[in-house]
Amino acid sequence: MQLQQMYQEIILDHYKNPHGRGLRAPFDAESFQVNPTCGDEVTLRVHVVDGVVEDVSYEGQGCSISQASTSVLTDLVVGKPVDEAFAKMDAFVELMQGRGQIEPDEDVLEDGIAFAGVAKYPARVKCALLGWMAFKDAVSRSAA
Amino acid sequence: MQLQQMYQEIILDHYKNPHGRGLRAPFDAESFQVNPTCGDEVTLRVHVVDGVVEDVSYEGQGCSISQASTSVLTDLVVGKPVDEAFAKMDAFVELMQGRGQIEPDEDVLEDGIAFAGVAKYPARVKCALLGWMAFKDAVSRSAA
Amino acid sequence: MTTTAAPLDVAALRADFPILSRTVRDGKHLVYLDSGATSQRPAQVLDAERTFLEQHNAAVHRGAHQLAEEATDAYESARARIADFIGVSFDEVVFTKNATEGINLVAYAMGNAATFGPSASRFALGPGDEIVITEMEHHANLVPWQQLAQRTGATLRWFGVTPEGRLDLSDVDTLINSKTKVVAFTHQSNVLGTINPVASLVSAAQRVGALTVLDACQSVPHFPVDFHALGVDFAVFSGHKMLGPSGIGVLYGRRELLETLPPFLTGGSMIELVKMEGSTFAPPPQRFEAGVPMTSQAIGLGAAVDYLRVVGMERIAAHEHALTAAALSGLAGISGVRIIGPADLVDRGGAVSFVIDGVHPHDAGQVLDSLGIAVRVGHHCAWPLHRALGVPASVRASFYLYNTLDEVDALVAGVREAQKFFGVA
Amino acid sequence: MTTTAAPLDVAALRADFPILSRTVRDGKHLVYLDSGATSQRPAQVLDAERTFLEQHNAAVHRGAHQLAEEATDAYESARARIADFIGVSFDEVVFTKNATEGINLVAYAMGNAATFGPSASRFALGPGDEIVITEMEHHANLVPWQQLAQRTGATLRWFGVTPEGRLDLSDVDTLINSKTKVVAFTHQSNVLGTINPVASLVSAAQRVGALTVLDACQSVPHFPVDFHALGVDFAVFSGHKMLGPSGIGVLYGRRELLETLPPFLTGGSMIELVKMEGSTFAPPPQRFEAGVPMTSQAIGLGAAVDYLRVVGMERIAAHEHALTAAALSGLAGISGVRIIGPADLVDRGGAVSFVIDGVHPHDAGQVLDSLGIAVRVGHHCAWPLHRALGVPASVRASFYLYNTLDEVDALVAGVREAQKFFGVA
Ligand SMILES: Cc1ncc(COP(=O)(O)O)c(C=O)c1O
Ligand SMILES: Cc1ncc(COP(=O)(O)O)c(C=O)c1O
Repeated sequence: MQLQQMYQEIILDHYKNPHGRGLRAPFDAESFQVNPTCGDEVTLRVHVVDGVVEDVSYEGQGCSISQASTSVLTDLVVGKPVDEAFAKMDAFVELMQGRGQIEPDEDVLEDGIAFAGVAKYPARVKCALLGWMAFKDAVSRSAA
Repeated sequence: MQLQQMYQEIILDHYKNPHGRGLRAPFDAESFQVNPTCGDEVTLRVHVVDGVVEDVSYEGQGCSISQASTSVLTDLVVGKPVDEAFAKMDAFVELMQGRGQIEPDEDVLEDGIAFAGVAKYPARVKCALLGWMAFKDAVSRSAA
Repeated sequence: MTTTAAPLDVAALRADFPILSRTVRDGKHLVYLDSGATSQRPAQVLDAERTFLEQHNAAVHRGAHQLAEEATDAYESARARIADFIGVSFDEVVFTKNATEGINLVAYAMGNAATFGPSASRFALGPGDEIVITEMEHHANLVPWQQLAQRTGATLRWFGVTPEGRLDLSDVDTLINSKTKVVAFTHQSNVLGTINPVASLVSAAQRVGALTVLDACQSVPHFPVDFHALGVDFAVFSGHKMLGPSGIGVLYGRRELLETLPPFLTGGSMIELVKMEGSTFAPPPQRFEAGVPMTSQAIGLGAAVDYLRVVGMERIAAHEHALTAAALSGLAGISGVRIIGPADLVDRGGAVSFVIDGVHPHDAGQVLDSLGIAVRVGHHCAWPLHRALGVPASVRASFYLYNTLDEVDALVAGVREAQKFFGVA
Repeated sequence: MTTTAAPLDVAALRADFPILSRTVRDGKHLVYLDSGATSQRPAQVLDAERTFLEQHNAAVHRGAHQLAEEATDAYESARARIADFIGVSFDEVVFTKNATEGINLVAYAMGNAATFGPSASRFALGPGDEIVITEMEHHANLVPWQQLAQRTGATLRWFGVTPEGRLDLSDVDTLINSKTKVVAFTHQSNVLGTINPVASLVSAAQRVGALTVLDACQSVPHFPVDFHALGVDFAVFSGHKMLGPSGIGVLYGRRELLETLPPFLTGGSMIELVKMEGSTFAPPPQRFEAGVPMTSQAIGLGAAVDYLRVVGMERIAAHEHALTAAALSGLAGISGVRIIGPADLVDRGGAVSFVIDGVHPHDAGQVLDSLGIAVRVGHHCAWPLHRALGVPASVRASFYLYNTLDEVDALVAGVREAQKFFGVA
């Protein structure tokens, strides 16, 4: 059944037990992002020290895809240099915009590869990217 | 040929030799009317004495239909009580909006019956009515 | 609304709608429960447009050749039939591209009144004046008024919504007062299905001399509507929600009002006289139809209205009533499902929105989609309403003449499936 | 523009246009010379729309079910192909209902800038500011600017026209000055056929920091146009003049400008966040597409662009060039006929307008119509231009890819016939 392809176990696990959830201090910048078609929203904070993502904290409401992908995001970027975090972001965005034609690299995206099936549903791609857009925005504000 | 049906000799005669043309004094009211689709225009004056249309004078530019029908108008209404002139107008308007289905009454419309063929061409009906609209407007202003 | 009319032969009707026989998601039969967003089109409407384009197409109101005559006739005949369908006169029907444009037209024209001279003064508004809407409006009947308020300095006020999804009219006499210039509200909520009490809002507005604007997007397609009988000043609806083409909508305006309302879009065909120094404008409805219009779309909407009339609006309403009853009771039987909007059938149309504990609407929609069931998820362009009711989003099933009780059963079963999939049942 | 491309196989093309094989006025073959008003549609465009409606129709950008996905993909794919056709990026293409709406959009959005905050200040205008247009504009690119001037207190100024029907640019440096906020002009006159010098007007505007708005209604359908290469800030055109559906047009806007231009029509799908107290707006192009859009019409316009691309815009231009040459020389050969517009072929497209001594244009049109020849008569929505050239009205023949030299001959013969009928030859 197609549904299982989209909702991989990994996604449902992250949805039920999100990592890094909650808003924490200290932080350097915060970003609020919303998906205007469905009303999903996320508020996400980053704490960057010496070019390294020390912490990402967030809260918000949304579907399993948006919640799980933000949870995966924290796993992928916390403790990483900003460059590397952005490289992962680019890989994730590419995967999501690939309409299911792109083979994800598990070394780079870890649990993020579970979203490969979501890329086949254009209306859900925005869900998967919501937290990442907030991350990108927050980091660029923290640098400003 | 259809054309002859529309452009009756009577119409072409009035077009080439319009009756009552030129703007004259005395007059009680003047009306300017324009056909916005083609730019045809007419300025028409009425002189009403004791409820009788003493004079109608006009100038303007336009196609054979609009010019001829204004010429016919002067023949039909000058010297007539306003009531009777308006009855003729109603008969003419009815004829023109009848899509060629109405049998005109020569006793009422005289040369005006020549426009029966024009009624089959919706885009030209406005041409035929231009002078009449000016007449109606001018008389109502003269009464005000 | 009577429910005694002979029932629809839905199977026969469905044969007119080619898309309803397609399959989705690996061979699932399409169960289209998203007509509140846009309806499907019967072959009769598609054929009418195509015949026009293959035989009579020309620019309307602009040419004197035979095609132009035929095209103008077809276009104006459609206007007349549509006017008749909603109980108004043909020159009270203005074609717009959608209902959204219709509301913007009224809002902008009122904004233009300030610089349009004394004939338009009754439409002008400024600081101290008030615009009244409701919290259950679609964004289309909300944002244009916010913007008009922002441009003119007028104040926007609104009716709240009760937890049951009805308008809270308890403060009607303070909300609609001598400062009120316009009262804009929806006939039937696109989320809740609630049918609002038009008569009492119209009389409250009339008492203070305010204009009324009715959003009839979800009423005209679904039950008999007569704007003269309702007494509203303006009303809008969209063709695509009533079996007609996209890209066409209607603004109804009372004749006396359209006659003095300033123009909105300007350009060709809406003028009387144009000089470089200034222009004057044609009488309505032409004054409000600038440029080459939605020609074949008007013809298509005319055909849609013919189709609806033959089927019968009373019968359509009765049919949707039965579907709504089945959906409400089916969903009420599932624990963890909560209806957003009236739970009963009083003054209620066929939009059924709900939330499922533990399953986000987007996820529920995905499960339904995988079963071939097309519903809408999100805030349905009524974000403030969702906020007022304390839900970020909802799932909406919306019905039309071509839906069946089996499809309602499929929806109910699909919701249970979603609960199972997400482990909440 | 090159004229060396292989000629069109017009007979084969004509087979794609069902309407061209019909007869009018008692069995006369239709000679359709009114494409400047609206073009006819090939079966490919009709089929694309119908296939969409029979198989993929749904509300775009609103649903998560399969039909909604397919509809959104089809709609956005059309946008991308249309963008490519005019040399711009997909997010610089805004769908409007016609070109008229596109110009109104820019004019109203500029009007809205006054109350939209500092981000929009570059668009704001008021007393002391100037708007420059030309005397050869279609009403669609004239009245909206008059109205904007009236609403804001800005001053409208304009370029005159020479007796030959060219823009009189002798006072360009006084007309376009430091007070100028916007310069709006047509690419090709719909009456004269004149192609205006876009580059010099754009550079004059850029020197003073004024925005440029190009009316490309009569250029995009007829020859290759690249808005980035032209350097204009905004441009508009209509689908129905380029083999596409009625009810759809395009506004092109340079990305940096669309990003800060205030919205015009407001409602669903163009918002970011809506609260009762205020709203924020989506990025372009969505910001400018309120409500359910002209969905199937966008798909139809996409198919039209595909069709034009396969035929080749260079070849279409060359073909029309040949038809125009034949018409100009044919008409020049008739005494008593005067061409309105350039008599030569330099910077000139396929609209040929003329007057006949002693035969009013309306009457000439009627004679031509009785012969099956469809032309336009009147002022063609360019009334000030006609006044400037001293004629109340004119007859216009306008050509497109499906017209033939035989049809030009029929036109010329028809004009002689009209002279005979009215006794002036
Ligand atoms: C030069 C020009 N500008 C603007 C328009 C207006 O186009 P539309 O009526 O499709 O909005 C036209 C056509 O009528 C035109 O020829
Ligand atoms: C109640 C209501 N009002 C307004 C609209 C806007 O209609 P459209 O998008 O066709 O302009 C809709 C539909 O989307 C609606 O349901």
